[in-house]
Amino acid sequence: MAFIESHLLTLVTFLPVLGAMLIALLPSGEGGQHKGIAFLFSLLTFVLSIALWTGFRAAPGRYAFEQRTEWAPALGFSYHVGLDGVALLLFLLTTFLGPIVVLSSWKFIQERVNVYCIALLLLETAILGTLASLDLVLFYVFWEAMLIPMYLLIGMWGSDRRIYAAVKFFLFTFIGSVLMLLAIFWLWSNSGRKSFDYADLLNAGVVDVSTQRWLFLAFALAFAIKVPIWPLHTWLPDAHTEAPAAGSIILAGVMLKMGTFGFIRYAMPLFPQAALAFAPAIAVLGVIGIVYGSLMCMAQTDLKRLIAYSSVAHLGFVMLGLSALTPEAVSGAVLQMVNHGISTGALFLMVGYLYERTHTRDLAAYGGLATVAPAIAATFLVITLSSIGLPGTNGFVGEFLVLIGTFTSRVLAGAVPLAVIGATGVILGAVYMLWLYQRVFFGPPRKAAGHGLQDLTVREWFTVAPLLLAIVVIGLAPQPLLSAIKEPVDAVVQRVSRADRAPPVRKAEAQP
Amino acid sequence: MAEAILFYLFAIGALFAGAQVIFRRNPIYGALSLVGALFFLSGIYVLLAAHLIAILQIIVYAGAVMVLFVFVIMLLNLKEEELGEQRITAWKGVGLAAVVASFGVIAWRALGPAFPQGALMQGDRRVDNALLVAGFGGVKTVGRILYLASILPFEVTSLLLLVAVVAAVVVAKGRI
Amino acid sequence: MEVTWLHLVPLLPLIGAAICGLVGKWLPKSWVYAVALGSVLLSFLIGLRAFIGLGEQAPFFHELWFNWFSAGSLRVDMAFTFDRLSGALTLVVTGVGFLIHVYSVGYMEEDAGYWRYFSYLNLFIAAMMTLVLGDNLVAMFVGWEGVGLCSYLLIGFWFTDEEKAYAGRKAFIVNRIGDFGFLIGIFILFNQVGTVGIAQINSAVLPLGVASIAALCLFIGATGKSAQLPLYIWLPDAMAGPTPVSALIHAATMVTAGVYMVARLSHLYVSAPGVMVVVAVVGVLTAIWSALIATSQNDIKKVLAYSTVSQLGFMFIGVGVGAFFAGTMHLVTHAFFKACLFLGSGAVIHGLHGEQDIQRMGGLRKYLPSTRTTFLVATIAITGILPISGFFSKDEILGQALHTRAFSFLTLTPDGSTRLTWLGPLIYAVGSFSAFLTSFYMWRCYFLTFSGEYRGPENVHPHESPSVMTLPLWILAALSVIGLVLGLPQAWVHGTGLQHWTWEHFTEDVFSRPRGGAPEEFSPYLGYGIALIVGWAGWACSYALYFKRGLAGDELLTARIHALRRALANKLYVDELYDFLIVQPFWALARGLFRLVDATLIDGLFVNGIPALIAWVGAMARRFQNGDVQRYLAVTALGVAALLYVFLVRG
Amino acid sequence: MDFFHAHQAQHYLVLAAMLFALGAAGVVLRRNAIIVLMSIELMLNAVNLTFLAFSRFPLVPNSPMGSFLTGHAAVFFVIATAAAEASVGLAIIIAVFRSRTSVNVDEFDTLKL
Repeated sequence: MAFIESHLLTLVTFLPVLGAMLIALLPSGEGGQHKGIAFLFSLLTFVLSIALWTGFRAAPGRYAFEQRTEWAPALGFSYHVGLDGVALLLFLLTTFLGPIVVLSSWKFIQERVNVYCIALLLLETAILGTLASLDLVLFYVFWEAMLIPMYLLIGMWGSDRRIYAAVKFFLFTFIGSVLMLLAIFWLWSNSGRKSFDYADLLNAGVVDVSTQRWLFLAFALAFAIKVPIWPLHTWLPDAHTEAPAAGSIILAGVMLKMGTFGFIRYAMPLFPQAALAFAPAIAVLGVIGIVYGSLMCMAQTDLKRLIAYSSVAHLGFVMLGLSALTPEAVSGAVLQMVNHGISTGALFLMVGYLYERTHTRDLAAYGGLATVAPAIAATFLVITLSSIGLPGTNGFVGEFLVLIGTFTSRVLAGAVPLAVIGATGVILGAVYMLWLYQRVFFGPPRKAAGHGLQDLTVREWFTVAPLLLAIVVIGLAPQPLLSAIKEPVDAVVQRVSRADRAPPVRKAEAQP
Repeated sequence: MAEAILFYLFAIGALFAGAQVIFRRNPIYGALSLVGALFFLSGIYVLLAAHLIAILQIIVYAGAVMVLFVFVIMLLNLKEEELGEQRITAWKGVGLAAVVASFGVIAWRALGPAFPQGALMQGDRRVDNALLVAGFGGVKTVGRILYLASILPFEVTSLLLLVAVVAAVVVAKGRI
Repeated sequence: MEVTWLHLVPLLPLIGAAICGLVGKWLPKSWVYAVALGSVLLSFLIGLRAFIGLGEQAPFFHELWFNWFSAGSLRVDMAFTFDRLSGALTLVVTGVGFLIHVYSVGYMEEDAGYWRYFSYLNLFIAAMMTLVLGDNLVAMFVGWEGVGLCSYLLIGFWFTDEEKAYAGRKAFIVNRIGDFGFLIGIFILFNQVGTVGIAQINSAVLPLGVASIAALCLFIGATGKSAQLPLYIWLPDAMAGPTPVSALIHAATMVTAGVYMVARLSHLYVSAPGVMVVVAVVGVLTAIWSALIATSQNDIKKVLAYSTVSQLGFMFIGVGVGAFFAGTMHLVTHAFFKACLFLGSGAVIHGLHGEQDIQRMGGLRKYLPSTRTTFLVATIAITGILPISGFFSKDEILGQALHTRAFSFLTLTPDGSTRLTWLGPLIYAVGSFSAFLTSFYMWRCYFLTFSGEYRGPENVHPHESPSVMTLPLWILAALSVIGLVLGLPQAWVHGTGLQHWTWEHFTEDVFSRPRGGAPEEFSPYLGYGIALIVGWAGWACSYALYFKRGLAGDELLTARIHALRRALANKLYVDELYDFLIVQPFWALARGLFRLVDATLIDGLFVNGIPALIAWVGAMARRFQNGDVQRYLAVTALGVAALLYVFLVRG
Repeated sequence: MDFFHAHQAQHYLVLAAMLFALGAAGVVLRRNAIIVLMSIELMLNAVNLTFLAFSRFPLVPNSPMGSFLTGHAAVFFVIATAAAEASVGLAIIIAVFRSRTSVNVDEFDTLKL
């Protein structure tokens, strides 16, 4: 037991890989078995990750479930994992969505099922690893490892323009991360002890402010593309539109969060002065994302594309919150990451089910679905409300904290107008989401409502119900989540917002 | 003096035969001219005291390799119309000009005053003839170099030849 | 006094909503009724018990239910305060709400979605109670948005009709515009005071500028929720919902939330006298604007909707001139008589199988006696031709406006020569004219509906509603009469037992006084006289036109003032104007931006442009790689020659 | 330069350059792949000649004898490699001739993409 306890994080992280290996050993014809194993393992991963939640103890400057094993000591990198509150939340979100994703594609995916399941499981491990890493090489490896399964998911099981979307997705994200790799190398050579360890790099700091800026930009570009921040967002609608539902759920649910997570974990604490200097710019881009993303939603005729653009708007809130550098706003931003994962993931899930039934994403074909499929309509309504941030659903708390935190920020220049413009997202969100809802579900039944459209099946209920539950529970009792992230959020806010007062002192000088 | 006469004899022969190689339309004449050129060069090698290489030149080049060429030419047995017309393009002109320019540069450098007048020396004494007596360029001295100083390249070369043999068989056979 | 049971007031209806919504479809009908009605009744009883308990030793009840969320210095609690104002409103909301629940049992009898309906209705009561009881602005905002959601769901209840669904969406979005203002107001106050608690805000010293901006932002929220200019446009469309919903949400309770909020934050508003002017002016403009439109509407519910907007305008006059008690008193009495009117109209519509056009009604007094009587009482109340509840509350507002000192110290010019002393009397004058119009259009509505001869189609046989529907009507009519107690002038009741029941006395400690001070004592009799004259004048005009002539009265009016009436019938083209000025350009902007920026600039130029450039360079380079080995060799030879030149000649 | 008496490197180097130029010209000018191959042999021989010339007349005086003979070793390897090259080259020519019935290099351009 002691072994399991001390290696719990590693165990949870790599459990999906074990499942993937099992699937690879099975003959390829047996689709059901593959899905079964994938489901089992993702469910097991989730169950085990609950132990992470219950066993989590926040402590300043410490990581829970920390584990460190030498990997290449001569080169200065090691297998070093651990969780802080922010990573824990996203970690749980990932494991939570895992079984849902597998279950959601049970019927839709009938070709090359084994490859599909393996890709899903490997993707899960890559994401979990990215969150758990405390070593930059490890982080980078997992970071890039996310790309491959996702690329396959879009490219192999996507719809018509999948190749274009997959290549666009790959190139966009890859170009960004290459610069980040260079910056990581720079940090390594700068760190005195020639170490890739996160804590070492954090302690070493970067003294020269202009160097900090370049490094920050290199990191920020990689993360900004992933988020995505306007104007680097155009891969997202294509990727979402063409990806299968499961791919969209993971993409929106957790992968985009890797970008914002990267900001709060790496780009901001490692380069506090640069982060402080660039905060207004990022905040402005975030606000542009909110307004612009919302406007884009209004111009769409494709269901999935609309929701993809809504992600741009929602993540604009996250970026605004992160750059406001107040505890309220950053907490709200982190919470908003989780919320967006749940609500947009759920939206894509529902849209996936609609697509399975109607085989069209064209809004013009939809209408009157509430008459034929009341359960879909009801669940979709709850998710829509969460997406537009209605109080009582999870979406409200995050948005509210971000906006109020931004409004009261003393650090961010122009905080008040930014918060006010950002708050118009509340109106715009209602405009496009309710327009979408009315278009799809209200009115007389149109083409897509025909063919004896089936309401939610039992299997589908099992995927939707946990999400609905999460929406309501987080909406009513977000405090446990906020308490968990308090420690790292305060640390980041302290470190960055005070960066201009006391420049980081290099603790360990390079040994001759 | 005798060396000079022999040198010019061989040199003119080699150049003439070489010109035949590239100007004869029919490759069979080219091949035979090349054999001739190789013989003349072998003579020049003797003048340079490279006796072993001269022998190898005749055995390996003029013998084995050129037989292979002739064999292939016969095998293909190209007809007159298959030989194709010589085409002169602008690029060929450029290439030729570049070749001539290269030659000019090398010759200018070799014949120029700056070129060092090297010779085998021991102390201040020219010792070439003495060394020649000591077996310079013979089997023994070259063999020592080959098998002692460059044993690895030698073995790699043998491996290369093996690979070449297999490759030639695989490529030319079509279906094994 | 801290208590632990206050959260039950909103929680019980919430549980009821959950039960009805989640499993109501499979429950027996009577169970759904029991759950829905029972939960609201229990809430009402708890509220009643608490209300009786209010007294000297317990001026208010407070409960910290749980800490909802906190981050940094922000702490948001789910906490409730039950004082005299919120307590009275609790009784109104749950009481009227319960009556409307009862009424709905009859009204929604034949609708298959009744379980959904009751779930929404219960959810509404829960949200409204959160709004009323919330002790901080965020909790209040929860209710604020929650009632908006219920309004959206209930307006679009019959969602297969695209127009009704659209009306719901319009209501939600217009409300959201207001909510945006509310949010900003919260931010400003949090930034200034450091907390979102209403009690703390009401005791904080607020600089004029901050208070003004915050109050203005919150008032934007109020104009959205309470349908004031310029955001009133959703309310008439909201009549697409079932009629009991119109009665509960769009007349009695939800739409008065804005008035309640302003009254609740009276300290903030008196700290910002300039905003008080705005509130009062918006109120009076809305009152006359919508009263004008109401005179020319033919849909019975639309008439009542515009009437509601107009009455809300009166309430805002009240709070705007610093007479918070008068505004909130009208809120309460209006809840009684307008609910009665709406339910009455619902009974009419029910009795006529869905007919809403008053041109096709008439003579219904014979067929629907109970409905007619209660409708008559409520009409008297709203028009104020006899001194019952509406008369007193409306006249209190107008009297306070006439004598107000809330902004008499404000100046328009820097030298302070022009003071705003004339604003109060002006509001009084315009308000009185609105009251005249109110009387006119309400009596028009009454006469066209109940007097004269039946004008509807032959095959429709009007019938009285079942007693489950008429009973609430009678109770509400009775309340409309009894409500007069609230508004009796102090002079009449001084020293009697009734003194404690008058609203002014009852809420004495709840509200802040305006900066200019309360009006000096004034005699109400002149005001009463004018009000009676105005009311009867409206009645007389209406009587002459519609009682005597029936529909011909409208034709007569149209013949005289053709253009004006057409404009009024078309709601003064405000919807079209907004559509042309705001909505269409906005969608066009979205589409244009998408095509220009996303598709062309970013994707076309930047994302696909760079690969295209690379491809072009590649295509150029490909011409060199034509597969001709000899050309490669020629180039190689050139390179060799160049290198030889560099190394042998130059080197 | 003394044309008749001086037994010097220059003679050999100029000859090598001429042969090399001839070979290069053949490679550049001729279309027949066999002749191209033979021209390459000619160029290789020119290189060999250079090696041997420098071996006999070293540029750096006072070196031990063995170091000069390295040139001979190089020539040895060149000959071996040339043999290998010729065999593979001719095999390729045969294979190509089979599929395209031509030995003209300017007709072999399918590898360009």
